[in-house]
Amino acid sequence: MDGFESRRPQRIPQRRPWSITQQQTARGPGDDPRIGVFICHCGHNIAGYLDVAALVASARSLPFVVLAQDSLFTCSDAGLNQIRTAIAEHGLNRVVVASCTPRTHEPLFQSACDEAGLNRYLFEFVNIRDQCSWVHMEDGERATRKARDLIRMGVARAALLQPLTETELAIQPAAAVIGGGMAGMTAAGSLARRGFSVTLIEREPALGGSVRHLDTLYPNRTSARKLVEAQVAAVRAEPQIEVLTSAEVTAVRGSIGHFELEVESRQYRMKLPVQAGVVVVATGAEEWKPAGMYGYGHNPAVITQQELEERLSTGDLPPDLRSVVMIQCVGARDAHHPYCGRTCCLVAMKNAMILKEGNPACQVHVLYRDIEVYGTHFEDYYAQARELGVVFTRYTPDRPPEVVGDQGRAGDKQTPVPPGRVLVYDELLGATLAIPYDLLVLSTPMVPRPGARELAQMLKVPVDEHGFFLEAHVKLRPLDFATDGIYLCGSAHWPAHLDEAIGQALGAAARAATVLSKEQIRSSGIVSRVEESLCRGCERCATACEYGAIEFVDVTRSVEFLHRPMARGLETVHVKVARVNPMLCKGCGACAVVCPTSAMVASHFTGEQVAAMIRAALQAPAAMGEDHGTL
Amino acid sequence: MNEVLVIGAGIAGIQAALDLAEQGLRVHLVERLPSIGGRMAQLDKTFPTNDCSTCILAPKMVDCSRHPNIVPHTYSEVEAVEGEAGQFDVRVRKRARYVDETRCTGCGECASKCPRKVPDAFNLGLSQRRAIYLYFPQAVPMVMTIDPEQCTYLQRGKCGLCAQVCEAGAIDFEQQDLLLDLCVDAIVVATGFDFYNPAPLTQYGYQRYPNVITALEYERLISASGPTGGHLLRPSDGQPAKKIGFIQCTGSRHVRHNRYCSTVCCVHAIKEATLAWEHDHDADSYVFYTDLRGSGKGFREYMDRAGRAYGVTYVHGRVAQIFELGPGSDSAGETHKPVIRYEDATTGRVAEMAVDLAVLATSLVPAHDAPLLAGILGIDMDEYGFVKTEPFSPADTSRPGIVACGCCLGPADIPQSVAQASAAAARAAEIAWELVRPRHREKG
Amino acid sequence: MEPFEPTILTFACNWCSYAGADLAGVSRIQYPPTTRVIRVMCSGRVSPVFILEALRHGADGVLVTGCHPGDCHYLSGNEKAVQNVEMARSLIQLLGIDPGRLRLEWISAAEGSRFAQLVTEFTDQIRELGANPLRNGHMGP
Amino acid sequence: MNYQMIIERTRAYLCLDCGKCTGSCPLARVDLDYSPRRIVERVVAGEAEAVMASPQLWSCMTCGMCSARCPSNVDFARFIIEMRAEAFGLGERGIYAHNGILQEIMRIQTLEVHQDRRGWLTDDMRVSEESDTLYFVGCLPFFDVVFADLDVEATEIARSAVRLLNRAGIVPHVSNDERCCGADLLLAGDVDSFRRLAELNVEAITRSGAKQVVFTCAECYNAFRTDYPEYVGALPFEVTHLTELLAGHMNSGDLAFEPVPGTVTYHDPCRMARYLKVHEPPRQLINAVPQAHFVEMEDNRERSMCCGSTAWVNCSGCSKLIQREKLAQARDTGSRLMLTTCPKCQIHLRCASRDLAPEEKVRVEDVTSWLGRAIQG
Repeated sequence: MDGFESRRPQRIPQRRPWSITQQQTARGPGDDPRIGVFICHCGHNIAGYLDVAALVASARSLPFVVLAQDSLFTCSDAGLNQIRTAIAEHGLNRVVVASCTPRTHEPLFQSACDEAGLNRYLFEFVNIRDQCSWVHMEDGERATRKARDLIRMGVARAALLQPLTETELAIQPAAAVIGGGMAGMTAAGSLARRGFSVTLIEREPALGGSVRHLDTLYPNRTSARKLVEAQVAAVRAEPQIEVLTSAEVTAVRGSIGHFELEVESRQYRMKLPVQAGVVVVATGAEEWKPAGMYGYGHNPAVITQQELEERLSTGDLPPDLRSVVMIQCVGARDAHHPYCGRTCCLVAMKNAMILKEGNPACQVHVLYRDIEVYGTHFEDYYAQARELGVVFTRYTPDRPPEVVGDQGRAGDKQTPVPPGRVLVYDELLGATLAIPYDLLVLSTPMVPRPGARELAQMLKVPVDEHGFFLEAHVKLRPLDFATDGIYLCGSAHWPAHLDEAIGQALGAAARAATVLSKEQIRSSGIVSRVEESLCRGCERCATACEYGAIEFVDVTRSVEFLHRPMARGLETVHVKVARVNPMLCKGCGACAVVCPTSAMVASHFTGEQVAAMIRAALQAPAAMGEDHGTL
Repeated sequence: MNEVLVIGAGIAGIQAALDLAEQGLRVHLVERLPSIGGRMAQLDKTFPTNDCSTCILAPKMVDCSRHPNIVPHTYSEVEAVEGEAGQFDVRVRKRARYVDETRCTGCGECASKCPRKVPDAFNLGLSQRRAIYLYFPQAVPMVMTIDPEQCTYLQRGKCGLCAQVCEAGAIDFEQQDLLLDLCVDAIVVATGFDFYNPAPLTQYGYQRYPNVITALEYERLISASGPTGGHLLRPSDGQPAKKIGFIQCTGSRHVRHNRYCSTVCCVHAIKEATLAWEHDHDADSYVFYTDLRGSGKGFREYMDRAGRAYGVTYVHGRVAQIFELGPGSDSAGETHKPVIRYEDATTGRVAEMAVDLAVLATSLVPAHDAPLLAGILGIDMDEYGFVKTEPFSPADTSRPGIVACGCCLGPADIPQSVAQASAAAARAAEIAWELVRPRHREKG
Repeated sequence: MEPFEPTILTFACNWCSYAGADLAGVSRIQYPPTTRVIRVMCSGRVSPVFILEALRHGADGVLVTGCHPGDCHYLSGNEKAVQNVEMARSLIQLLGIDPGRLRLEWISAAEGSRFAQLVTEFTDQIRELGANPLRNGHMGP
Repeated sequence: MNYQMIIERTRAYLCLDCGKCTGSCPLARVDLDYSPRRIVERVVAGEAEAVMASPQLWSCMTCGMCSARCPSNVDFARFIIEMRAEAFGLGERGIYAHNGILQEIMRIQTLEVHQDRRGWLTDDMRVSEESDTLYFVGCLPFFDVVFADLDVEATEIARSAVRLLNRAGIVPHVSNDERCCGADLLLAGDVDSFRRLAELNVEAITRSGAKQVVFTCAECYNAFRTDYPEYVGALPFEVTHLTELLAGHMNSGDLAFEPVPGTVTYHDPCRMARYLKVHEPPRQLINAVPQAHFVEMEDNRERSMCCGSTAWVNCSGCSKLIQREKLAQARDTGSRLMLTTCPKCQIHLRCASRDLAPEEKVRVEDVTSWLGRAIQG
């Protein structure tokens, strides 16, 4: 034996057998609720402040309560046994425990119900410790009165609880990865190594994405071409990966477990269906072109970093460059794009160092606002660049650099022209520098690829105000979309260094694998459901739903109608009704609030259940003929 | 079923464990402290959304503790690792809590009776706890721990009040450390970081001046669940702090301390300044920076907004020194007021600013026992003492089968750590899967 | 005569505010036993009807609590709560019920003391207003 | 309960099983399981409990088409209302639309409230507490809040009503003390709440000294004229619909309308069409507006089809089909503006129109607010 089980604590956290699928229990309520109430002393924690005997007596007098008991620790094995036994012996079909907080202990008691054959959603928790005995230690009498009200509320709700089903859905163990750059290839590779089949969809004729346009990569001057080639070879060699190049997603149907993508292949000149259980978005980003800024577009000596990169890789640069000026934050942190481009500082440093190493006599000036190199290695990289003699000059946005003279010195080697200069006010120096340039390189931020918005609409996932894909949660779900089954990595999310993009791609693969690893997934029972006959198809619920969990389907109804063609007798009309995908619904209940006809029901927190609690809370105890105990 | 060890249960370790467990792997989650949660549990809010840290972390902690595929080993440490990918033999020491985890309900009755008060490490010594304590209110597991160094009974055999009041009978003075032998396919290292102790930077007067505190101490002060109930009070006199100076790069980007950039401090300071404003709209904050760095998603907009609307002023210039207002100074009656001296870079002249509170953005440094753990795991560390990885292979350490994520790799913010954690989970799962795919693995 | 003891119905979202109320307990922060908490998954679930229903049945105050703006576990549920509570507020104003009996507050999972303080403060506020006049002559289901 | 009483009061025992009611019922056309005849027959046959437990009990819109056409003069609408009252006593409820918020608003008004409901009045309007004429506003201020998403412009009806009354030389009293008329509660089985509201209203109006009460809402008007006398006794004041009152002023010359060009049609609300049989006054007023081209719908006056939903219960996909039909009838007139005299018909039909394709949309407006624009120029 591996001793695994034996080492596990027995009570909290609550444990279930290793099998992830839990036992479904069919037993629901009978005709009439038979409620058992179990009141916990929690040692001194409750019993030390509240009159538990009085609580038991008053609970016993409540409607539908057939049993009320107390115990020293309801969460102990003895306490749980007491519940299990009582369910069997007294034919309980609802269980109420009054003790601590559902946030930590609800699953424990739900499991006890499960084990005794009672659907776990027929359990109701009443918090008389954290929100009662512990906060009213000085006034046991009023605290007991409050606890009695809370128990009455719990019992009132319990009487209306319904057994809920946790829907199971078989998962198609395949992934579709959209975007065949480094991120997409990495994600596809990881999923394939995990044993899942992957369709990798790339718009361009070749895999590799934006890294294909680069020369070398920081921080170690890896050849971009070699890295891409190696990755492409690995992807091509992986039998589990099907690569579709010159292919674009044109439609997406389905949801987690069963997506169907329609992919238009220019290669095969046809639309191919791609089936997948999950989708990974890795469509990348591209360099923004600063048309009209600093002479870009009409002055051939003004280029972008990516254009410099291409020239470096083709060797298409004059050998006698004497002065190169790089301007950072062109179109970033300004009215064009309010954000920082994240990668541009390092790109500039790397290219500056290459220029400097190739020709130490060449002056390289980097005009920056803030040097965005964070972490360990990048900061060193910055130091290296300074060491090599790259000059960093800070400018402020209210006095941006200015280009005078229309042409760089390298513009025409035969006939010298008056040199172009970049004027920059160095705030830290308190002076304006005039820096001659042969080549002016503009560092611009990455922007979303064209088509990103359309893809987002197809997938029904959001993009942010800049057009980058918007993750489910900025802090804790950076690689997920709010809609389950769709994941995100690389610069499609936000400009990323290659290292980061690769890490995110692996991460997105892991997130996707959490779904694909299961033969089936199980929803919570607490999901909204639709009473179809009441649904008017107005779509207010879908507007309220953040998770894309509600879709509308056409159903046909036979009607004796309609209007003009009176004599036609029975005819069929199409009406739109809402359907809730229990795999996507998170049970927040927002849809039920906006539904005009009560067609949408927020299970486990229905209007009736809440109303019953409200009434029970405010009911004068005397009116109920309830036993007051000693109060 | 294949098993994986995750070392460290901060947000990175928790995420890695959940991603692995959800892929059907069994996870042993080892945490040195009495509760999972890590550094994030000490934070009040998180940038750039000002999300309440506990609100978003606690559900993940609970998920972790309830997951049928995860066994948390809290108050435990890895002592030895042998073998290779697919067959690591790991020894874990589960330290004695002197409290039976299966009985304790975390009610705290014992702590209320315990006579021994000691500084509370979770609150960085800003408040006191007892010798028997809950690590923090939302601790998972919600069980008490006895500090053997401080417990009068364990030290001198007297007292035992806790055992007397515990109705669950959970106190066990006889409890011994437990040694667990695990066999795992892969190991995820997520041991996080420590904050640099700024004492060597004597020019900032940390610990000499009461109103010079670190950013993490500030975090506890402003946290609603912290020692002052979320009121930003000066340690010297308990008066509200109205003017706050944030001293960036305390120990970072400094060749004699830590030459790297600690990545999170700029936005972190701005968040703390924003919180000061949220608590008190009259509060003014000054952030003294070298470069104002914030290239993460939404960070720059966050910084700009703070500067525009939340009373935050950015001052370019690394602080040279902090003084205290002396007795003979202009503001009579004001004692312990830190005075920040810096070069006003726009004029090139030295300037001084008196503040109520000076907050040091101390570097993120490798965990103090990182070298020890590196030895146990047999993995290479980089020149800064963080776990070493190769470019473009961000999760893999030098030893096959061992992967890493979070701040043990170097300073990272929360979303980076979470993404890295998922990446490490992917690599660990690949390793475990590689072993079952050929289906020739022998029984161990 | 005993001083007027208000009854306050509190709706608390599962993720932040209910956790905040629990934290008040774990921290043993004392507050008046005037409130009865109804847990819902999200403050956005609190339909205006719940609020009116509570007032009709005699609640002296209704406190709706949720995650701070931007913190909602369900992304925008607390924004929906703002709209719903505003609708309820407009209606009770028309009905001549003092809008001071209804409050919407954000309480995070770390704000145990804030929960306690709010209940204390709201209790005092309701004591000022006196008992809900709808308590007199209640009828209907 | 002795269901025999209900059967007798509504003459249900005379049912010939002819099915004229079902054939006339707008609901039965879209809900093929619904048959007024069968409901009556089941109760007559002694299966009242089954009917009480059935959701169908709450689906009837009480539009009265069946009763109007029944060869035996069985009052089916009343039969349903009385059965609902019985079912209500047993704890049965219809499915409340809008989560029951309107029922809450109504029931709160049975209690000790001091409403503040006159915020819609503007300075140009003349009102007087001393007036002999009380304008009964009904739920309009509440509708503006509850149906903000539909932009129902409910209080615009009230503003127009006061302006029109002023123009006709009447300075009405608008009271904070009025309560909901309670009709929707009565129709949903809650007789006790209805009776209480009726008592409170009669008491408040009597106290105000008003001799005449004017309504813009067909439902309120019908409640006062038909139901109040039955439940709380003869009223010590006159009641009239604004359109009736204004139509009476037409010849006096103090009501002259500015031109409002365009084609309009008119939807007779069930209460006006079949309960009170007030057909002509709204039409006279519409026709008095220069350049307004009035076209009748195929089904008008006593044939007018219901707006699809009543009493804020059991609104459903079937309601929407009925509403779609109603809107289609309106489009057939060539008009894209359908006037009515019931603010609830306006809400229900606007709700349905909201979901139609742009080319199918029909604007639904109260005659009162439309006329209000005709006097403002």
